[in-house]
Amino acid sequence: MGEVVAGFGVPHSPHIPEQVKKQGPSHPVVPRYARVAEAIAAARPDVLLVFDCDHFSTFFLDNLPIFAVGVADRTAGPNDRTPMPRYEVPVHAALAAHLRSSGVEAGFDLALLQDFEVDHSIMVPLHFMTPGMTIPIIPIFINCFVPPLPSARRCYALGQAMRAAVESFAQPLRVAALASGSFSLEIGGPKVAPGRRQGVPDPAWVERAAGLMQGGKIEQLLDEATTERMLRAGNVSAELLTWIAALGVIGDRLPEPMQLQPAEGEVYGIWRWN
Amino acid sequence: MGEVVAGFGVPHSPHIPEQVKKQGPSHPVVPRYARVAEAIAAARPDVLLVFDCDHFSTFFLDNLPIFAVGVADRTAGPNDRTPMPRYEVPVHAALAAHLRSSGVEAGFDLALLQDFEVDHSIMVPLHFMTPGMTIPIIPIFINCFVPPLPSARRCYALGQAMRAAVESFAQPLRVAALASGSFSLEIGGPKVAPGRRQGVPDPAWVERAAGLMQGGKIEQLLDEATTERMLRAGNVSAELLTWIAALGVIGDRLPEPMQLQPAEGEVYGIWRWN
Amino acid sequence: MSVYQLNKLCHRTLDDLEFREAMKRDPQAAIAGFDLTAAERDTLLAGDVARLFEIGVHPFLLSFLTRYEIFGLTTEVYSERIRKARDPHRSA
Amino acid sequence: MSVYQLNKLCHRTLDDLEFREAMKRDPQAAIAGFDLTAAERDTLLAGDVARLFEIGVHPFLLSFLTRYEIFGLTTEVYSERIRKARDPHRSA
Ligand SMILES: [Fe+3]
Ligand SMILES: [Fe+3]
Repeated sequence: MGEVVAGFGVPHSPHIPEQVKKQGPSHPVVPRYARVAEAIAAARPDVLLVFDCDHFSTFFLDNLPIFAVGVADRTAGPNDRTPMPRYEVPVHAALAAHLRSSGVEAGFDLALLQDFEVDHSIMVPLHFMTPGMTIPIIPIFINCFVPPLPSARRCYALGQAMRAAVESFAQPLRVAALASGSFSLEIGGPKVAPGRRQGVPDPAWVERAAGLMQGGKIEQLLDEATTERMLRAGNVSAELLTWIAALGVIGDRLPEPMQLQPAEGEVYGIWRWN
Repeated sequence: MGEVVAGFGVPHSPHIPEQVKKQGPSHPVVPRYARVAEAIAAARPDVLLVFDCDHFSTFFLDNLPIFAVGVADRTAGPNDRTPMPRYEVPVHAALAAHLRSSGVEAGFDLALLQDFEVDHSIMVPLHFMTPGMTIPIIPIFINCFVPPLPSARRCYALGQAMRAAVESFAQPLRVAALASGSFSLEIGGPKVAPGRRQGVPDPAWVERAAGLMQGGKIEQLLDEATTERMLRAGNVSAELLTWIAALGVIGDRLPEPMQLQPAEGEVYGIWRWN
Repeated sequence: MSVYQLNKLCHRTLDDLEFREAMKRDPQAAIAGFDLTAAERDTLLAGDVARLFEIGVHPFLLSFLTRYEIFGLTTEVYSERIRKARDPHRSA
Repeated sequence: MSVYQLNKLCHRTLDDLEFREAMKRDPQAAIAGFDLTAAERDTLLAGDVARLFEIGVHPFLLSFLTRYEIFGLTTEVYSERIRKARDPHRSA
């Protein structure tokens, strides 16, 4: 019987590893990631379920799944030319296969991914938080970039199905969920900042969405986080769906006080109970 | 407002085009396909929704969807070295995109397929029935080969969602569903016939499943067509799921008397009402 | 399929170093291998990213062009142009 | 991942004519490029299709080996061997 023991959420800007390399530990993201890293270490997970939006790196528009599960013994990355170290990371193939089978049985049409690498959206968080790369991961991909997107409610239900599958797994594994994504970010679209290639169009939505999580108001969050609303906060802001899926795994527990950077569109969250 | 006007189901043995080329119109499959071809012509469809199981030709195990919709202006095939003419066939991209969006909104996690060719399972039926390749198709792929498979009930519900999407499409298109697959067939597995690479392990299941369709007993069919039951009829016998999805499009109408070849594991079906 | 081709072209600019160099050296020759309409080709060569966005090129992919300053798209030029595009998801 | 590699090897036998010829000419050399365990390599070279099926190679893909009579797998040999495999879905 597997057990979900904690949940986490972080952003994943691809520029940060290089910036931190230059600037050192005085860079402001260092303590933010460190705080989550400590919580991950304290939770002692055997496996990290990583909810992720691929950035056209693992998948392209030729064959683009809505949801996919990585089922393999290991993966590597980043595969998108992000300037940072290249890592190999183990994947828990047996639990991954069980999560996928259970999900398909529960009516989630989860693509099977067996031969793949992952991009900065997984590797940047691991680089800062688990650089030893000793905790096996299971990447669960959600299409957050190419409408039609899955609804917030469906992503939450997927998380719930994954939790049930963890609990029906034969081995007594400690499993934590990790969401990776921004709440407000525009890349290359009309809402970029003047003179920039990106922008943070909607800091108020960052506070709103994080506030609903902070208050445990999940139903309200699922109502408000429509595709339309998320895309008003920026064209890659539906990365929030990774957090919503992780919340499905976590259930109605409340997070520790969240670290909010509304001006950067970013949030760091820790759910711990065990 | 699109309209579903008919439904059809056929098998797709890759050896048949070459056999018919040698033997000519006296080959027994010729009149079987011809009867369905006449019904297709009489239904005057503007678009054919083709429910198909890919045979590791369009997809491989690296990135294998449960369900996928082909959204493009055209496709071509066969892409699997089947000895037969190569064809290009138009795809109705606008309706395909609408079906996919509507399906995703209804909770079906349909992969987007934009750059693809198709194998004998689509091209053999079209070769015999619509060799002019003038009717645009929309391929809807179902994973029938690599367990976990989607349940019969979920495939039927997918068909129902596709029907609703046809009816909500802005243009007044006449749409027919075409299922492609065998009811009992083992390829390369323990149930092959002695001295052969394939076999038909379960002619009785062919009669049972076709009989339930003939009698309009869809609920009973959905109950009986478990993965376990279908795979007992042969390792590629879950191609029946393409028929079940097509039945979701067709609804509770009854077929014309079906052509059954239980010893070959095959059925030809025609649903016509308009 | 043309929009798919445009998206693919943008992606290749990130992913394929030889293609990226060809795009910098001689964009007209580099894009010849893609199945594009004449209008799409002109829009690309003009660096009209607002128009490319409006016909459906994904902005994340489009931004690869400015990352390597293809078609004269410095960050400033790119930003100024894309900010004028019609946005189906306007900020509140 | 090894079963994935075995499946891929079978698929390449259909799809890649040069590889297929190499498989006919010198199977041991041809399979060297795949990430297989020693046991998997031996099972392959022995044409033990029952065992390959039992460890999870997809039978549809496995049958490509006999289509081209790789590893001495004539249809008769293949059929005789595979019919002895443990079948999780026995006929009624
Ligand atoms: Fe991102
Ligand atoms: Fe087939």
